[in-house]
Amino acid sequence: MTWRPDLSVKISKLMLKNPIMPASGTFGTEMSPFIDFNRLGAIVPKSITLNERSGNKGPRICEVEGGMINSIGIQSKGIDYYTEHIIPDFAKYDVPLIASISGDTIDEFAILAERLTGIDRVAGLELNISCPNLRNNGIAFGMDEKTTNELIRTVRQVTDKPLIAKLSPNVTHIQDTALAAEKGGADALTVANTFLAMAIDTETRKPKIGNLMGGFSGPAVKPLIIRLIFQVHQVTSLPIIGSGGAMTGQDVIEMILAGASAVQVGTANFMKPAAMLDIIDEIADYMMRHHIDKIADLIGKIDLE
Amino acid sequence: MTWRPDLSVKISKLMLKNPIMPASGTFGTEMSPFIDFNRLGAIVPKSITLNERSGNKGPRICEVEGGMINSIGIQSKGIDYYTEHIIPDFAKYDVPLIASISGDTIDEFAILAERLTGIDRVAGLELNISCPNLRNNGIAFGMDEKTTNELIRTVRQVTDKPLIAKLSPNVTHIQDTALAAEKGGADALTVANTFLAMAIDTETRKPKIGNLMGGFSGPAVKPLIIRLIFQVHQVTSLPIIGSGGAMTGQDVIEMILAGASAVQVGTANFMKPAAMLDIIDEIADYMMRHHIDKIADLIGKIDLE
Amino acid sequence: MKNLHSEILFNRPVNDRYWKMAVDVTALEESVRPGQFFHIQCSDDWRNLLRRPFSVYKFDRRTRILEFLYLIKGSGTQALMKKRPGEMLDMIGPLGKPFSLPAGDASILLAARGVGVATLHALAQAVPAEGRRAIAIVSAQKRDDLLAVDDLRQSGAQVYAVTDEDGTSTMDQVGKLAEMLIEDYGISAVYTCGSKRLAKLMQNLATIHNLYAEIAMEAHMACGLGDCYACACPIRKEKGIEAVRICSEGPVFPLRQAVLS
Amino acid sequence: MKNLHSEILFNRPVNDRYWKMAVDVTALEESVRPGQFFHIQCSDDWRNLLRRPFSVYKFDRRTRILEFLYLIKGSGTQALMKKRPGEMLDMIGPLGKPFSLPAGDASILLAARGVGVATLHALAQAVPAEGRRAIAIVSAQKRDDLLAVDDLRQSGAQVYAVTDEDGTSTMDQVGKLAEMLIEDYGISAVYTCGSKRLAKLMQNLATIHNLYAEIAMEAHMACGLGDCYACACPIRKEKGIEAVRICSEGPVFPLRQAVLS
Ligand SMILES: Cc1cc2nc3c(=O)[nH]c(=O)nc-3n(C[C@H](O)[C@H](O)[C@H](O)COP(=O)(O)OP(=O)(O)OC[C@H]3O[C@@H](n4cnc5c(N)ncnc54)[C@H](O)[C@@H]3O)c2cc1C
Ligand SMILES: Cc1cc2nc3c(=O)[nH]c(=O)nc-3n(C[C@H](O)[C@H](O)[C@H](O)COP(=O)(O)OP(=O)(O)OC[C@H]3O[C@@H](n4cnc5c(N)ncnc54)[C@H](O)[C@@H]3O)c2cc1C
Ligand SMILES: Cc1cc2nc3c(=O)[nH]c(=O)nc-3n(C[C@H](O)[C@H](O)[C@H](O)COP(=O)(O)O)c2cc1C
Ligand SMILES: Cc1cc2nc3c(=O)[nH]c(=O)nc-3n(C[C@H](O)[C@H](O)[C@H](O)COP(=O)(O)O)c2cc1C
Ligand code: FES
Ligand code: FES
Repeated sequence: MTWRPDLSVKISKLMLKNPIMPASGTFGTEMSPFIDFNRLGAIVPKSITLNERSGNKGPRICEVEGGMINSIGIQSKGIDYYTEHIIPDFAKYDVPLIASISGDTIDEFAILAERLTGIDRVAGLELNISCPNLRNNGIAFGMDEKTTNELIRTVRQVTDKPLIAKLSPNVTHIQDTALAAEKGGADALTVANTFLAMAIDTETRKPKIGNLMGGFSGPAVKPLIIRLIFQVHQVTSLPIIGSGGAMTGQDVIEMILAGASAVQVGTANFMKPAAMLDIIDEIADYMMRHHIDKIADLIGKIDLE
Repeated sequence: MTWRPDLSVKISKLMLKNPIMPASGTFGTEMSPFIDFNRLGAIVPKSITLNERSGNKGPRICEVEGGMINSIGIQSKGIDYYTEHIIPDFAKYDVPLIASISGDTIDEFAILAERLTGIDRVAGLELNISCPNLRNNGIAFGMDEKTTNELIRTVRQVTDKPLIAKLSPNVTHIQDTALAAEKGGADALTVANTFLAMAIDTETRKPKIGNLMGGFSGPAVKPLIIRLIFQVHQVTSLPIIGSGGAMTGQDVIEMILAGASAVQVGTANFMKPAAMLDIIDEIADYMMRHHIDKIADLIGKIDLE
Repeated sequence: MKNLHSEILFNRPVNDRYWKMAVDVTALEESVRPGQFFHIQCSDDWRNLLRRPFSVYKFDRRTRILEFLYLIKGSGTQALMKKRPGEMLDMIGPLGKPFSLPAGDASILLAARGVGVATLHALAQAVPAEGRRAIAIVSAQKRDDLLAVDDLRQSGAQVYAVTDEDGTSTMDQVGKLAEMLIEDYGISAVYTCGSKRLAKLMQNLATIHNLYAEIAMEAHMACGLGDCYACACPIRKEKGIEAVRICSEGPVFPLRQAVLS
Repeated sequence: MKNLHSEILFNRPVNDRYWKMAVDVTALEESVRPGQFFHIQCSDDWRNLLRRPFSVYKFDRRTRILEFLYLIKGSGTQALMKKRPGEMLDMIGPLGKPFSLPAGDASILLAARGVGVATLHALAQAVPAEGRRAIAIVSAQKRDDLLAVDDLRQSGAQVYAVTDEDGTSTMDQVGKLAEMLIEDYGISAVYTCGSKRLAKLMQNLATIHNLYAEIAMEAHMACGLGDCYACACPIRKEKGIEAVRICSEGPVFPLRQAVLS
């Protein structure tokens, strides 16, 4: 009668009660009046940097058809504040906490990873290697296989926490960076960060983003992300976390069929603060309608005849 | 009183009465009941191949949020039919005809270019180097700088017609392929072809495109195309033809501000067969409202302070 | 062929899955023929960017009122359902090649399944004026889905309704029924739409009984005009199998040309 | 703070660029204070994915009717304009830090330009209950845009309207007018919204006259809650200039902290 489908999935050593987690940068404690955090598969707070950063100049976001462009610039209070305030804030929830870390150099990533490894409440690390960095002329680490490999290898040496590499979609062959991350020791891959994009206000002729370019997210990018997830799933058996354009339970199912084991929800949170809970319910409905017992059985199960 | 702004632009040796032309594959003679072809800046028929090709299996298109995915597979009757029927069909219009050519090998491109060079009515050639080819494991010529350079260099040797290279957007650094095309002898660049994408029907679990993946076009891709046009415009002084997501006159102005000299309209034709004429009118309205005499003065004029 | 903005006269449910809509097409000079379709903008939301093709269900030459019968399938038809009388419908048409009738005044057989009946209804409606009679086999999953049966009868057609629910719609049963009708009514032509299995059956019967036969085909469309080759499907031609455009070379094809496997 | 689906009571033009909308917020238990805003889903079209922030224009504690005054600017407000009474408005709020008043019962000065008056009107409406009086300088390009002047007067405010059209709105003139009002009415606090130049002027006057002063700021927002840092703008703090979130740390800030260059 009250049979409920099994939504649990495994990402490396992490057991998630369902595949839904927030995308880094789109989620925080201020959402607690709208959503019971205990119902989520995991919690991913905003990316943290070693030192305090004030972020980019405004406008930091603009709306485009079917999505938005952001260039927040990882405004952050630094790792001390993070370990003293952010982690304890989330510690009360019975949900694995995945810390997203970001840095301008490989060393910064390693220092952050080392510091967070000492903290029990941190269940895993997501490496945001897909945002522009200072060292390499504005090019993200994740746009180059060698750098990706070196970065993950370095971080791998200082931590035994599950390492999730968040890949950049702005590449010719994502398979190459995916394999570079795998060889470097990543335990899972997030596919992917935002797409580099730009918009111009035709009335003022000024860029709509203060920082000129930014990352494109929202429903418009989903067909690109489905393709990227599928391509990555074909070359590696690492678990994949889909990220980009998930607005409904159906979008999540599509990502899972393409090869994702879990899915991050970002832009949808801005439209509807309770979006993640609705999505979890829609997944369960879909499973019941299709008589699917375990969501894990659907991973990569696109029917190619 | 009846002052009309000057919409003319130059693409290499081609003088266009306005910046609007159809995107290859989305336009044909069947649109003539809806649109006066003489009002267009140029005409670009569907890409032609050397031999007859039957195209890909269906479904060849699917709708996605804010756009569509297509995988037509360049169904074509071959070059003989093209020179005997398609070119004469368009010859009656007083508009430069740009022939889009496509091939599986560099030689095929060269043979096609040579044959079309003998035809006066062909004003220029657009090289569709951005569709997957057989030689290189499904990778488009335009995804690799060396191949791009070699292809254009080879074609350049057999023709003196203006050569327009249609770049692939599915690359890490479009600047590299743009420069490779320029060095190969291209006279202009189309930025860009469609984005590799995929969609899955969650009810049947089957891919929505018979050929699994296809090219993503429509309003959703505009923020990516604006960024690509801007990046290409920064590294080369070759004229750029924007292609991707132009639905309104405002979209065209945005592309021109980013660096485009002309703009191709594709998906919009399917929504509104007279879309290109409406767009031309909207451009003129914008210019009058902003007291802009010549559209050419706006090219690349984004205000970066 | 025109891009029309036609006033919606009514738009109402037929049952819980099907709707009927009527529009005023006085702005259209040309005739609208059975088998043709209109390419319709269901909403201006960019979730439904592309137009959707819908067959002529009914056309009144005198009042120039055009009707569609449509199945609520996805986001486009869900949006269509929300249109109110008095609103304008953006549509391109009439498009495509219509059905044709062989010479003579013999009766014709229509074999439709599901919403395929929408296309064939227009034909049933047209034949009495040619002094002929239409006999229709209408197949559906459930009795509730037996669409247009009353409309068909009103147009003078003789209707045989079969359903999965009643266990009367197996290919075996429909084959026997059709054989009987072909003989009893001296059928000279068969028309089919809406099911591959049904089409295969009719293809066989048409060969055996040497009947003129046509099929109305479906494919996802972009332009609807013949320019983009989005809708191309395999069809058996003299030279072998070719990919032809359903929108402009069809949607109606000789049934023997249909590739049904 | 709640995600409400509130019934629209009316939605009508004030002039050709501005509209007023009222919604029923009986579902909301908490109080709604001047300076706060609601984050509103203008349509479910994916051309307007993000919510838009609108200030409380008027709030009736008894009837729990909430009003907004809004400028038709782009696609979001164009969609908002099309909503009909009886439809539901999806909004999150009340959000943000409200205005605060210094102790005492001295009059306060409001200096607004354009739609900035929407935010300050809520304050004008609230002060009489505190036994104070609001004096308002309302600046606009054209006389037709002099918004809310009647509403302000009805709320008991003394209104000075200036326009570019009349040549009465230069910073020089407004400065002199404000100086006069500050002295004549014994103003203890200034509130401003809608123009950087006006804010700068008030910043100077507040320093000179040692007045309590606040500004309501604007920024593009995504979450509206304080989670995403989309809306962060530079603000002068003790330690120097910091990027603070307009949505949750503002939109109301001490005027001296505003970075106005
Ligand atoms: C020539 C022709 C005549 C038709 N006549 C009728 C009719 O009279 N009544 C009726 O109910 N249906 C008819 N159809 C099918 C109708 O076009 C689809 O049911 C409709 O497009 C579904 O749109 P949707 O957004 O509701 O569904 P979705 O499944 O959400 O559509 C997604 C996309 O797929 C396309 N698509 C989905 N199914 C079909 C289909 N069967 N054929 C073509 N494109 C499809 C849609 O156009 C859209 O682009 C006809 C199809 C063709 C080709
Ligand atoms: C705290 C606050 C209170 C506000 N109160 C009011 C009010 O009471 N009445 C009123 O008319 N306007 C108010 N605004 C401005 C209002 O939010 C914008 O005019 C509105 O978002 C424009 O949306 P649009 O789609 O019509 O315009 P577009 O220019 O098409 O909007 C495009 C995008 O830019 C954003 N945007 C554009 N202008 C602004 C702006 N000034 N502030 C923030 N985001 C903007 C939009 O939200 C949208 O995401 C307020 C803004 C803030 C920050
Ligand atoms: C406002 C905003 C801020 C973001 N900040 C971060 C960040 O700090 N670190 C990160 O790895 N990704 C960041 N992202 C990317 C998201 O985590 C996510 O990968 C992306 O938005 C795609 O998912 P969506 O389409 O569901 O939004 C941000 C995205 C947005 C919209
Ligand atoms: C149905 C369809 C067919 C296309 N065929 C071709 C083609 O044959 N050759 C080519 O170079 N580009 C082709 N394209 C790409 C378009 O020319 C254009 O670059 C792309 O659609 C982006 O523009 P849009 O967003 O305005 O549609 C095709 C696009 C579509 C939608
Ligand atoms: S839909 Fe374009 S050719 Fe048929
Ligand atoms: S809008 Fe998200 S923090 Fe202010």
